[in-house]
Order: sequence, then C-alpha cells, then structure tokens
Amino acid sequence: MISANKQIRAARYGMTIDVDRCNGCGACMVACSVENNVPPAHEGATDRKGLTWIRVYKVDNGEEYPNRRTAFVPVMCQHCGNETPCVHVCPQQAVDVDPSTGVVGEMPQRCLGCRYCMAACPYHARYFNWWDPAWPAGMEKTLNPGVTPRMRGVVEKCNLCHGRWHAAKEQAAAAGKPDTEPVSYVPACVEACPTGAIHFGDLNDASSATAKEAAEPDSFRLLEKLNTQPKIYYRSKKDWVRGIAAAPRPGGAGKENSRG
Amino acid sequence: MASPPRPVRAAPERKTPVDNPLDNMDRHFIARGAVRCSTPKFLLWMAPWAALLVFGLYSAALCLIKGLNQTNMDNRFAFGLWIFLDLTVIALGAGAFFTGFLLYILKLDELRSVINSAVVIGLVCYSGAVCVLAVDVGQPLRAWFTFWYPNVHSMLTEVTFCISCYLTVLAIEYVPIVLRNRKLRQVPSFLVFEFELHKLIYVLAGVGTFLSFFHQGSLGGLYGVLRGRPFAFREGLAVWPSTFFLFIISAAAVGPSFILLTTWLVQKITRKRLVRPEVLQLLGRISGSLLAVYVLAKSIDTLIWINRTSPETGFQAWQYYSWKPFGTWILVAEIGVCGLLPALMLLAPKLRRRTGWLVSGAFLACAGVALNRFVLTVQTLALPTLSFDRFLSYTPSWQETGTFLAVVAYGVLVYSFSFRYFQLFPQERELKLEARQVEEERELVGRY
Amino acid sequence: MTLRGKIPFLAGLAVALGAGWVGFPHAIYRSRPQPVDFSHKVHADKAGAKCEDCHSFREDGTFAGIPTIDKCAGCHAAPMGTTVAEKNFIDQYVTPNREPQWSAYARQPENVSFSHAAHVKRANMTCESCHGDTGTSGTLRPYQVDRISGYSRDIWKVPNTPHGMKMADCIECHRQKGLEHSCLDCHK
Amino acid sequence: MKTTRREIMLFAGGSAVGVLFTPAPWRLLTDTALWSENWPGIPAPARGEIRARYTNCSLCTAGCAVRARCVGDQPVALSGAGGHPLSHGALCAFGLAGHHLPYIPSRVKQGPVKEAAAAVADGIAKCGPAEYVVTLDLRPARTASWTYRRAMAAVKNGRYVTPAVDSSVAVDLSKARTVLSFGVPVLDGWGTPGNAIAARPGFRLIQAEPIESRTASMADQWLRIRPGSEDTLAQGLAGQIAHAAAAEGTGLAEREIAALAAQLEQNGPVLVLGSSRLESTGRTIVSRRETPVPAEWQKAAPVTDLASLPDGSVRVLIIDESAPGEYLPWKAIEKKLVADNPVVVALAWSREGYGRHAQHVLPVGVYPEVAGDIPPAIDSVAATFRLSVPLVPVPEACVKPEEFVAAAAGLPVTDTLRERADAIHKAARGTLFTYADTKSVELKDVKADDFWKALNAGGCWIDAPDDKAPAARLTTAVAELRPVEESDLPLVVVLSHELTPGSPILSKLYQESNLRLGPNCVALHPSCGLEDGAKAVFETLLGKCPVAVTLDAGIPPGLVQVSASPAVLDLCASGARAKVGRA
Amino acid sequence: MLPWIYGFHWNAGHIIFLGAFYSVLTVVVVTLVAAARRSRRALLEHRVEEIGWHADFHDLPAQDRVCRHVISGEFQSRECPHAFDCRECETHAKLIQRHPVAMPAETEEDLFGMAFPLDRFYHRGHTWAHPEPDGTVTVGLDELGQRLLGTPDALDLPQPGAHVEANGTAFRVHKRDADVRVLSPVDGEVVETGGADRGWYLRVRPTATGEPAFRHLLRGAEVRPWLMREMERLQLALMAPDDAPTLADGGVPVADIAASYPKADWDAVCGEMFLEP
Repeated sequence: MISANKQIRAARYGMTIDVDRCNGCGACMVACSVENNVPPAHEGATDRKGLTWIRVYKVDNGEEYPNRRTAFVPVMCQHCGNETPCVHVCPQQAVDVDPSTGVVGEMPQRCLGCRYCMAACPYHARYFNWWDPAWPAGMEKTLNPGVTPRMRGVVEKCNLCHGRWHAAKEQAAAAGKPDTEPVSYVPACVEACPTGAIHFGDLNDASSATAKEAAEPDSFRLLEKLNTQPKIYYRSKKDWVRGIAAAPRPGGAGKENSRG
Repeated sequence: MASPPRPVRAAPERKTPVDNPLDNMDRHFIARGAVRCSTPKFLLWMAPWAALLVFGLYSAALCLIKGLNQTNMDNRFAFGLWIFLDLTVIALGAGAFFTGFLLYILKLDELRSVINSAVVIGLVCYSGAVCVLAVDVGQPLRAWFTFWYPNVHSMLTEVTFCISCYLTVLAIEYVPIVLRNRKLRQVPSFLVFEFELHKLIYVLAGVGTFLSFFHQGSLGGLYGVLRGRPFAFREGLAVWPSTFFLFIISAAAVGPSFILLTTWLVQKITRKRLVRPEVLQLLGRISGSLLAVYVLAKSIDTLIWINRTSPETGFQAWQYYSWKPFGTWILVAEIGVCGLLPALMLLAPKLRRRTGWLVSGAFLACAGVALNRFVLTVQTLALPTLSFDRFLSYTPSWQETGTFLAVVAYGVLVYSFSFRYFQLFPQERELKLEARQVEEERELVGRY
Repeated sequence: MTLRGKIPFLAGLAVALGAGWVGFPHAIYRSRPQPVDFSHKVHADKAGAKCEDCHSFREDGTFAGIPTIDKCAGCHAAPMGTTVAEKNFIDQYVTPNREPQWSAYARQPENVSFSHAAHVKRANMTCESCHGDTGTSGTLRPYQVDRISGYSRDIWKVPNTPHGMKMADCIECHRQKGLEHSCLDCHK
Repeated sequence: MKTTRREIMLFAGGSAVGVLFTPAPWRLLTDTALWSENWPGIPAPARGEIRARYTNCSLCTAGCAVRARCVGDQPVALSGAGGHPLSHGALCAFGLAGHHLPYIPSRVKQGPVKEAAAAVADGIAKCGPAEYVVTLDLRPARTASWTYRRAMAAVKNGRYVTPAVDSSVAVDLSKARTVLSFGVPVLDGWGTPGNAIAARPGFRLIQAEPIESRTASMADQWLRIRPGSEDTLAQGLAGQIAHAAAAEGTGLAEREIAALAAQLEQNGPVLVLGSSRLESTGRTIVSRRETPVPAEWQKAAPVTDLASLPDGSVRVLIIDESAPGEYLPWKAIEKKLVADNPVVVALAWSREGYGRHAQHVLPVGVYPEVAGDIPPAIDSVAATFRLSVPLVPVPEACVKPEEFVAAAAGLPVTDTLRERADAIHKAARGTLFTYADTKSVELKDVKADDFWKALNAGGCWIDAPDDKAPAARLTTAVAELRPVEESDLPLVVVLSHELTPGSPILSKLYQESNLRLGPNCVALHPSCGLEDGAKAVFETLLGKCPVAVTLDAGIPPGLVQVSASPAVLDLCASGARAKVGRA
Repeated sequence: MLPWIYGFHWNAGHIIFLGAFYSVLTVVVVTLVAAARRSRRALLEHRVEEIGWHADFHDLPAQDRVCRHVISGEFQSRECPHAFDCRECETHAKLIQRHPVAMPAETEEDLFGMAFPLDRFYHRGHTWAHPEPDGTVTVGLDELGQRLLGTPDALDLPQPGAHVEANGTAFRVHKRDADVRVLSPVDGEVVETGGADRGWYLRVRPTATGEPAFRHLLRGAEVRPWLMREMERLQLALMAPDDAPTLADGGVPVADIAASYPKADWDAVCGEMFLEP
C-alpha cells in the first residue's frame, strides 16, 4: 500500500448501475473480457473456476408466478473505499487503492497466488487463474496491447479499465491537457451496455451525473452494513431489488434463487 | 535392592541363534541398550509410508507443474483442505513450543522425558505445513516477495515470517538430538557442539515461545480479520481479533494432548515403556486446565459474536446455521463434546489415572481443535455473503488428498527414523531396567 | 584448527567468490548483435538529426519508438555515404523494403505502461536522462538479454546514467515528484 | 597427496559460504520470479498505432454500426458506433466479440472447391425435367441474394429458396403505445436491439410466454401461458373464442384476458408480434420499399418457399451459409433431395451448420473478413443499404459464395455491391449517414464515388421516410407459434434465442457463468430429477443429441428450454415434445 | 524488508514488525555463533574427554548416577552432582573428615570368588589405580571387569607419553560385538603399556600425588557394598530382553561371562557396567 499523496486532488471513480435497465444480455461481460485480455474458458472451467471480471447474476424475488420477478445484477469489484478488505490482507502489497482515483488496483506480477484476498472479498469479485491463459490459434492477434495478459496462478479483478485510463492520460499529456480532469474515459462495460444501464464518473465531483445518480433515493450499495463503502452504486425502483443488497435470505430460498 | 545378589555362574548350554547378517546391520547407530527391532522389520514398517509419500509427492508435483486446476478449489472456495491441514497440524505441533516453554522457562523438569519427542513432532508438523503452503500458492517462485515486500498489516505476512523463523528454530533444536546419535557423537567436534548448544537451548526455547505465540495467534487472526466474512469476523484488542488469542490458548491446550497421544501410540506400537505414566498424566493435567480456559473464552467470544459482532454487519448469527449440513450441532460438538468434556476428563485426577480416559480425553481435545479449524476455514467459505449467491460445497480432489497424505507419511517416516536412531525418550533405558527388576522379583517370588 | 586444515575451506570460498562475481554476471546474459551497425553519432553530426526527427510521436500521442524502414528509405533510397555498412543496409533492407529486427535496449516489459508523452511532453525530460549517451554513440552496443528473465541488461544499468531501468529507478524519481500513487500508475 | 572426505566437505562448505556472498543466488531468485511474469504460453499483444475503423456488423440483419479499435489494421475491440439513427450505438454480446470469428476452433479452413464446382456443373447438366437446381439463401434481400436469383433464373430449372422471411414488411416500434408479443424476444436481440431499446419508453410491453425470458422479465406485464397456447390466447383476444375457453387453454384467469382485451382496446396503437391472428393498429406494421437495384437485375428468379418444392426433386443444392440467418431443419431439406446422389454444397465458415450434412463443404470468409451488404432489419421502416467491410484479410482457401454460384450459372462476375450502390445513388433518395463524423447528408448532394467511399469507410444509406407506405401484416412470424405436437414425450420445448456459433469468449456468458444457455444446453426445473451440470440426452420424435443440464427455478416443470444451435434445430422447434434422460 | 526496498515505509507497523523480526534473527544467530565459539574453545582446550564423560554421565540412568555415600548407606538417596569426581565435592570432603573410610583387616575382598585387593583404589568404571613405589600408578581392570570382557578380541592402548585424565578414556577394549571404552581412574601421563597378561594395562605418571589425587576413587570398606550393587546391576543387565533371568545362584563366576551369555545384548551389558550409555 502506498501512502496517500497530498498534492493531488483525490478523485473517487465510481459507477451507478440501473438494475431496472439491465436485460442481462451479457454485453458488458464480453466487452470486459475483450478489453482486458481475459482468456476464453478452459474446457475444465465452470462458473466457479471461470474468469469474469464483471459477472451478471440473474436474481429473482423468490416468489412464484404470478408474483415471480427476476432482475439482472452485474457485479464487479466494488472498489471499497473504507478498510478495503482485500488490501489489508495481501501479504505482499500486490493490492492497493490509488488515492488519486480511489480505484482498487491489483498487480498480477506481484501476486503470489495465495488467494487470501479472495477469501476476504465479500462480493466474490476476485478471480484466480486456475489455468494457463490460452487463446485459439491466431486469436492472440486480437489482444489489447493496453493490458498485459496474466499468467496462471495469480488473482485478477476489475480495475475500472486501467488500460483505458492510461491511454486517456497519455492523450491528455500529449495534448498538454491537465491529467484526466474530469474523467475522460469510460470502462468497456459502460461503453458496451446497449441499454445504457451503467454510468461511470467521479463521485467526488458533485456536478458529475454519476455523483448525482448515486445520491438518488433509489440508489443502494451491496452489503452496505459491512461498511466497506463500495464505489459501485446500484439503482432500482423496485423494493425487492433494493432488498438484495442485504444479507442472504436464510433457509433454502437462497439455494436456487440464482442462475448467473 | 530387594533381592540379595547371587553369584554369576555358567548357565546351562544353549545354542546361539544363527547371526543373520541383515539383522541389526545398523546396530552401531542405535543407542546402546535401547532395544530396537531388526533392520528388515524396520524397513518393512517404513516401506508403505515411503510408498504413500511418493504418491503424495507425485500429486504435489502435478499441482506445481500443471497448476492448481488439479485441485477442486475454486474462486469461492479459494482455500481448501490444505489450509485446514496447515491450521490443524500447526495447532497440534504447538506441543513443541509449549513443552519447551514449560521445561526450559518454567523449569517443569518432569517434561524432560518428552521434550525430544515434542521437538521432532513440532519439526514434522511445521515443515509439513510449510511444504504444503508452497504447493498451495499459485506462484511459488514468488514466495520470497512476502519477505521482500511485506505488507505488515496482513496476518498472512505475520504467519509467514513467524512460521519460517520458528521452523529454523526447531531445526536448530533438532540438531542436538541428531548429534547425540551414538555414531555421530564419536566425532569430537559434534560431541562438543551438541554439548555447548544444549547449554544454550533455553534461549532458543524462549525465542520459539515468542514466535509461536504470535503465529498461532496470527493463524487465528487470518480469519478473524475478514470483515467481509461476518461468519469469521471477530472484534478484538488493537490489531488482533479475538480469534488471535483463542488460537493461542487452544494450541497451547492441545499441544500437550497431542504429545500425550503420540507418546501413548508409540508405546503401543513398540510395546515399550518410554515415559513414566506420571508424565503423561502431567501433560493431561496441563492440557485439561488450558482447555478449560479455552472453552470459557470461546464461549464468551461466541456469545459476543452472536449478539453483537455479527448483527452489526447485518447478518443474524442463526442464519449461518440454517445452511445444512452446518447446523448448530457444530457449535455443540466444538465447544461441548470436544471442548468441555475432554477438559473435565483431563482435569479429574481419578479419570486421568486411567490410561483409557486420559488418552480419549486427549484425543477429543485434538479433535475439537481440528473441528474448530475446519469450521473457520471451510464453513466460512461455504457460506454465501451476497443475498443472491449460493451456498457451496467442496470435496478435495485426489491430488489434494494425496498431498495431504504426503505430509502424514513424511511425518511418520521422520518420526520413526528419529525414534530408531536418536534418543527421543531419555527415560527409555532406565524404564527397561526397572521393568527387568520387577520381572526378576516376580520370578523370584515364583521360585521361593 | 590449523591453517593447513583451513586450506580446502578457503579454496572453496575463493572458487565460489570467483565464480559468483566474475563468471556468473557473464554467464547470465545472452548477447545478440544488432542487425545493422547504426551510428547515432553520424546521423546527429552529418544529418544534424535530432532524436525526435526519427523517434517521433504519433497523432494520438503514443510514441512510435524505433522508426520503420520507410523512414530510413526517405534518405537512404540510394547510398549517401561510401561505407560498406550503409551499402549492406540498403541492399538487405531498404531495397527489399524489409524491416530490420532491431533489439531495443530500452524496451519496457510487457506489464509496464510507459508513456513517453507524459515524460517528454509534460515533464519535459530530456532523452539523455533515461537513454544516456545513446544519441551520440558511434555504434550500437550488442543487445544483452538475461537468459532467464528475458529482460535487457539495461534494466540493471543504462550506460552513462546514474540509473538503470528497474522499477526502483522509476520510483525514485516519482517519489521526489510526489507522483507515486499505486502500482497501476505504471503497470498495465 | 590424496584428498580425504573431510577435505571435500570443507571445500563444499567453503564454496557454500562463498556463494552466499556473491550476487548469483539472489540474482537467480529475482530472475526466476521475473521469468514467471512472462513464462512460455503467455502471449505478448502486438504493439502499434491505435486507429479506429468503421463497419457494420453482419452477424444478423440488425447490421449494427460498429467502431473497431485497431492496432495497425488488426481490430482488437469492437463497439457500437454512436449516433446511428437505427442501431443507436448499441452492439450485442455477440457483435462485441465479432472480430474473434475468424479464429474460432470450428472454422472451416479447407474445402474441395474444384470438385464441388465440377459436381455442381455435372449435376446441372444431369438435371432432369422434374428436377431442380436450388440455391438456398439463409439471408435474403442481400445484393448477393440478387445474384443468386439471377443465377437461378439463368440455369434450367433453377430455384431460389429462402426461409420464409418477408423483407417488404417492417415494424414501426416508435408508433406503438402497446406491444403485445407472443414469445418474440423484443428486448433480447429481435430486430435492431438499439432501436428496440430506444423505443422502449414509448410503449407498454405485454409478453405472453410460458417462461420468464429476458424480454418477459423486462416487460411491463408477463403472461405466463401454457406452451403452445399462444394462438388460443390470440383467438380469445380477437373474440374468436370465448374468454373462458381462452383461459382454459392458456391457463390464465378469465378476467386477466378480459382486462388484457380491454387494455388493447383503450391503449392503442397496438403492435402485435408473433401472431397474425390479431390485427396490429395504427400503422405499426407497414410495407417497406425495396432498396433500389440495377434495372438489369430485375429478370431474376422469384423467391420460392422450400415447402412448395415437391419431395425428392432437388438435384443440385447450394447452400449459402456465409451470412447467419434463420436455420431450416435439415430433415425438411433432406426430403426434397433426389434419391440418387444429389449434389449438396454448403458454403460455410463453421462446421456446426449444414456442413454436418453436405458432401461438399467449402470455406468462406466470415465477418469481418468479407465485404457484403446487410438487408434492412424488420424494425427498420426505411429501406437501408450498409456494407460490412473487410477489416482483416480473408484466408486464400476461402471462396466467394456469390462468385461460386455465378460461375456455376455462367454469369459474369461483377462488383455487384458497387453496381447496387450506384443504383441507389441514381435513385437519389434518402440520406447518407457516416460513422466517423456521425453526420447525415442528403444523398443527392453526394457524388457517386464519395457515396461508395463513404459506405466503405463506415456509412449507411437510409431511405427517405415514406408516409404513404400502406399498413401491412406480418404473416411470416406465424412460424413462431406452433401448437404443441401430440406425442407421449413428457416435456414441451421452448427455444431460447441464442446465436451460435460465436466467439470462444462467449464462454463467459454460459460456461463461466450461467447467464445464458450454452450451445447444446437445456434448462429444466430443479424438480426434474437431474442434477445441475449433468450430461444428458435430449430426445425428440426426430432424434436425439447429447446436452448438458442446467437447473433453473424459472423454468416451469414440464418445460425444457433449449438453446437453438443447429444440432438442436434439426430436432425440434418451439412447441415440440421432448424428453431429457440421463446419458 | 529494508528501508531502501520498495514498499518500506517509516511507520509504526513496519518498525515494530521488522524490528521484532530482526531481533529474533539476531538472537538465533548469536546463539549459534556462541555455541560454535564455545565448542571451538573446548576443542582447543582438549576438553573433549571431559565433555564426553559429562555427556555420558548425563545419559546414565538415575540409579547409576548415585553418590558413593548412598552406596555406603550414609545417604538415603543422592545424585552425584560432580559426575563422580569427588575431588571437587565439598559434601564428600566433609563426610570423610567426619568419619574416614574404614580399612578392613583383610588385604582383599573376596566376592563370589573374585579377588579385589584393597591395596588399591577402585573406579566405578571397574578400573583400579595402584600407586607403585616408583611414584607411578598402574591402572588395570578389576576382577569383575576382567571377567566381563574375558580375553579381549582387541585392545587399543594409548601410546606412552599420551595423557589420560580421570573419568576420561584410558583405553578401549573390543570383545565380540561390544566396543568398550574404559575410564581412567587418574590424571597423568602414560609411561608404559601393559596388557591382560601383565595384570595391568597402563603405567601412568600421575599429575598429582598423595591421597587427594585418589579422593574420587573407592577404597577399603566402600568396595564391598559397591560390588554388591554392581553384581545386581550386572544381573539386571544380563537378563535377556525377552525371557527370565539366566543367572543361577551359588558357585563361582566363570572366567569369561561373555562367552556363556550368548543371548544377552553384550554390547548393552558392557555399556551398562562400564558406564558408557
């Protein structure tokens, strides 16, 4: 962890995700994988051993027809702002919070692969490379040079498309503009979402649309009571959807109430 | 001094047994007067364990070469059998430091007769745990990063540092035991070094105690700090959650029990008296009293957790136990059956004097701590945190199990070897002679 | 123990030290000659070329790095000098329009996101501060690469600079400038 | 002097100590760790200049506008090109990974081109009086389709067959205030996704469907009807049967149907999708002008429906599978072939379609390797012309379907796309929208060459709005609803609309998560007795194929949701009876 | 790890944590070095024999470590704190001052037909030291020792001029599978070596002369109880691990006990009797 730096005006990059707009098409997941050079699944991979920096869960209200309702909830690293669970547990400072953006970054080349951070993350937003990354012959040509592929045996997760952030910063520098002020890029999932359900911006910049939306009464965060202060806000007009932010429903209900 | 001495006279002629060259070819490495089985018999005993070890090493190699996809761990079950093994084995190995502490620091001299055995057990447990950890990480080549770029806020860093240091200490404590070997001690420099090192052993014992207290604790802290896992999260003092202290006590409690258990086992297997029953009872008493303290602390901690810690994070404690098979029975088993019960068994002098009770008490104590470690590792990871997430189950793959077995086999091999060639139980020869005295008296009584 | 008894020990010591300090540093690197004997000096003096004339930025602000063959062809379509090296260069690369397989000393590892724009345009750093006197070198050093890690020798030490191109060297400067925030500042 | 063991030990000890005081061991530690950063098998992405190129996605008729981020010329990421009047910058999951298609494992790489050509020629020569030479075009109304029609007109007994899709009728979502959909995935890939989403706030969506599909979950009202009872519901609403009867048939409450009927009365205009029994109102379905074609193309073969061909009559069959479209079950095609060795040529880029059946499989270019136009989508009121332009080179081995068919019919090979572009330009209607600058200009203000350039640099011609376009009916969509077939098989099939094959990266959606149904996967209610992820056999009256089971409480008992891969489509359609048993 | 390594920060966490780590390392290293230096000194000071004996003594069963005054019945129980070197034992000094060891009338103890002349001093390792007129001291095995070893298979005696010390190795005897080191009763320099045939093994010029030099050895009335006790130990030692005692009672011990107890673990027996665990 690197000591916060006083000179810079700290930004807080964050997102708002309108659950009511999400139709679960999965465009965000694909765009994310393409952008961040996440390899396709090894034939042995399952939904428990896969690599999906952002994962869309299909959630229902546990009722039966005609009251049954489902919604789709994209979950990526929530970029916790307070006592970030994964940062404090990493034995070798491979995880840190960038004080200038609030982004929780993870450094695969520093990672030992102990997976302690995965145990620590309440959102299961961290993924482990169980296999060597492999692309079908020729497909490695389509890799994004802005992001380095990870090796087997390390943990990886969403970093709000740092490759794009670097590109934006470089362009700003080349154009002699101030360093990415205001946020001058969007993560791949935001760009890809066909329904425009995801918005990205600086939560510290009260004028930004994201900050305004985050402040809306219908916005909520997952497992708020853990006091991890995520920077990913969800929005929904439906009460039962806002209910999913709470702890698991006890009893069998949880068993089959998710496919996704 | 009971029987009057009788003169020595020629015994009736009996034919000498044909000397099998294979028998006791290693006699000169075995302590004089210590009765050990013949070499072939010994090899016969070692062979299956060696085979098991080879199999285990093969599965470990698979995990290292092909990667952790060989295991059944996954993104949700990031930790599996191996971490459970590490936590348990290290708790059981705590006997090494705690006995050392009692003997060298608190001068509880009766324990001298088990200290060597304790050291070997400790060495086996810790080295085994470290090896498994090396397989468990995805990038063993980067293991040294933890030392080079330590994040001092991470419990895992504390664990890594303490365990590796303590392993060194144990290795050094093991040296005198080795150098005392009959053959080695004939080398003057070895003899002298052993003698001088032994004089300073209490320093190492002190260091070992310090280290052990910390890493046993930080192993507990490992889970106690996970605020993202309300099932495991605990409040505590300063940077240390309550599990930190619970682990220390429980380890100290169960360590002696495990030594008791192993010693008893070795006596059973070798059909020898190795230590005086009083020593075992003493171990039992120590274990029992600490276990009692642990059970008390654990109960208080659990109550606080149920009534404050967990609800504050938005999780009602009873929910955790609504996911089968992890019902409340697990609490009962952990604190009652495998906590309070053995504590009482070991504390009651009457029961303690009966080997059966003593041993089963010790066994229950060990089982209890193992269960505690299991709950903290496996149950914690099995429980969902997100409301729309699933309760998961996990069964280790054969590669994982193999690696696990490798540690067991390795332990048995090292211990058997040490038992054969080094003096793990200084009282052994003494007890042998005593036994003969008794035997002879019986014989005399028979005669007159 | 007598000195005589110590001799084998000392011998071992000496051998190890020798091997470790003298032999190893050579053995660890594989050396590869550059495809063309290029002289920055000549280009700087004769053609009066500045670094950025050949090592230019693209419109999007990214750095082009080592120029492509057509850039060379711009001047060297026909021999300008009389050197054999130039003639060979033209015959082997310019005429068949084939890219020389340069081995870049300063090529950053895959996981580093280094922005020349940020350092040259914003921070106004000179090329020399990282690349030393490469710009005035009469000939190209053979490219030395670590046999195991596959990284250029220059990460350890760039000739005629106080620095190498190891992370520590970047950090040092970033610390002074108060620009050290997180790993992903510079890593991708 | 001989060396003693002691001396050797000392020497070893000395060197051991010495090594620790050299850089060697520490450097080896560092280097091995660095090695683990880029050990063998980790590809290094190519570096180079980042550029943007534009094209249109040709994976479906939506033809969404695409902005490709390229390193040099190689696209590394696709995204929707913003500001597009039809696709509104949206791109679906499949389109986003379209640039992976050239590298998919199931790609057809080689094929017997000469043999196939010879066989076709031979077949045409042998073609008897009551036998036909057929070109099957999975995506009609393309420029290539016109070539096929002309080719089939040129050969004796030539027939041009397409799946029943009526390209002269369009749906106008923007006009509708209520949309009643009988299982049509309105919000999940139907028409032009961007357009549907843009129009969504304007209408109330009522989804009548046996399972809660994505569309159903997004709908304002979801009517969970019995599978195959769509038509019953439609009849009920149309007043052709009593509400009671409809309720009886659909499993809905009688008052629900009454309320719905009332709603349709009050809340018009109403757009009905998936049933032609109910009248759509208020010009929500209109007829659409044809995209202009050169006059000389008009002497082309008519569009024939496969069903109208007599069984055992097709001597030569050329299937153009290069552009994914509606898949016709092989069984239906097979019975049209002549008994004695018919010639079947599949022009395909994936082995998973008709390539499994045809005796000649020829490799063809795939998006984004080849140039081609995309016919207007069903929800595009105006005619359109947009090109999918090559972003990466096509492998040598590939044939151009258009040229193959033309050659077979002896037509001259010309640049048909250009010809058509010129024809459109001659018509001088509508506007040209260019992606790079998101500008629209009147076509009449654009020179022919610039028009052509613009189309190739990423542009789209959109016909002028036609107010006099008459209201029309969607007849073809009736295919959507079939009554449940009679058989003793326990389950009723509900097809899920997944597009396969796609990029391997789509594994994120079905293998590495359970968001979508993977190829050859079936979803069943947890009470089905099989366990999640179990290998099973999917069986219908037509045959069986191996599948993987996913358990989903969202699927009512008695239903089985199947992902529509060709292998499955050969066996069943929605409403078919099926059985899923252990493998 | 170190202040100049990336990731280090001068904050409480790092200082405390790494501080502890480095102190632990230091302690461990210092301990090892100390042990090494001490042992080096010991080697240089030729204290190997002494240390060897102390190590052995430490390994002896408690009942073998008892003080001579327990044997003589003056104490109930006492473990010798000086590894059988009574020369430095105040208790012993006091006791013999109070009532010195009685010298019986006869000139030799006869025990089961074994002769133990009382003109000499006995070491508990079954050697005796006999002061010769010429001021030298002859060292030999006592009768029981003789009979235990019988005629040795091999014998390695120190070269004349070599230095032997009390409780150090005098010479080694090989007998069947046993390899026994025999403890020297006195300090001194070997002047001549003998053998079983000559009745003594070493002739030693003692470093100290007079009574105090032999204070640690048994004499006179002490010999008998000690021997009784030794017989008992022998008896126990001779019991084969598996079966009943093989000692019949009465009669005279055979010349070579070793030969007649094939089943006994002879090595162990000798170890027991010659105080070499």
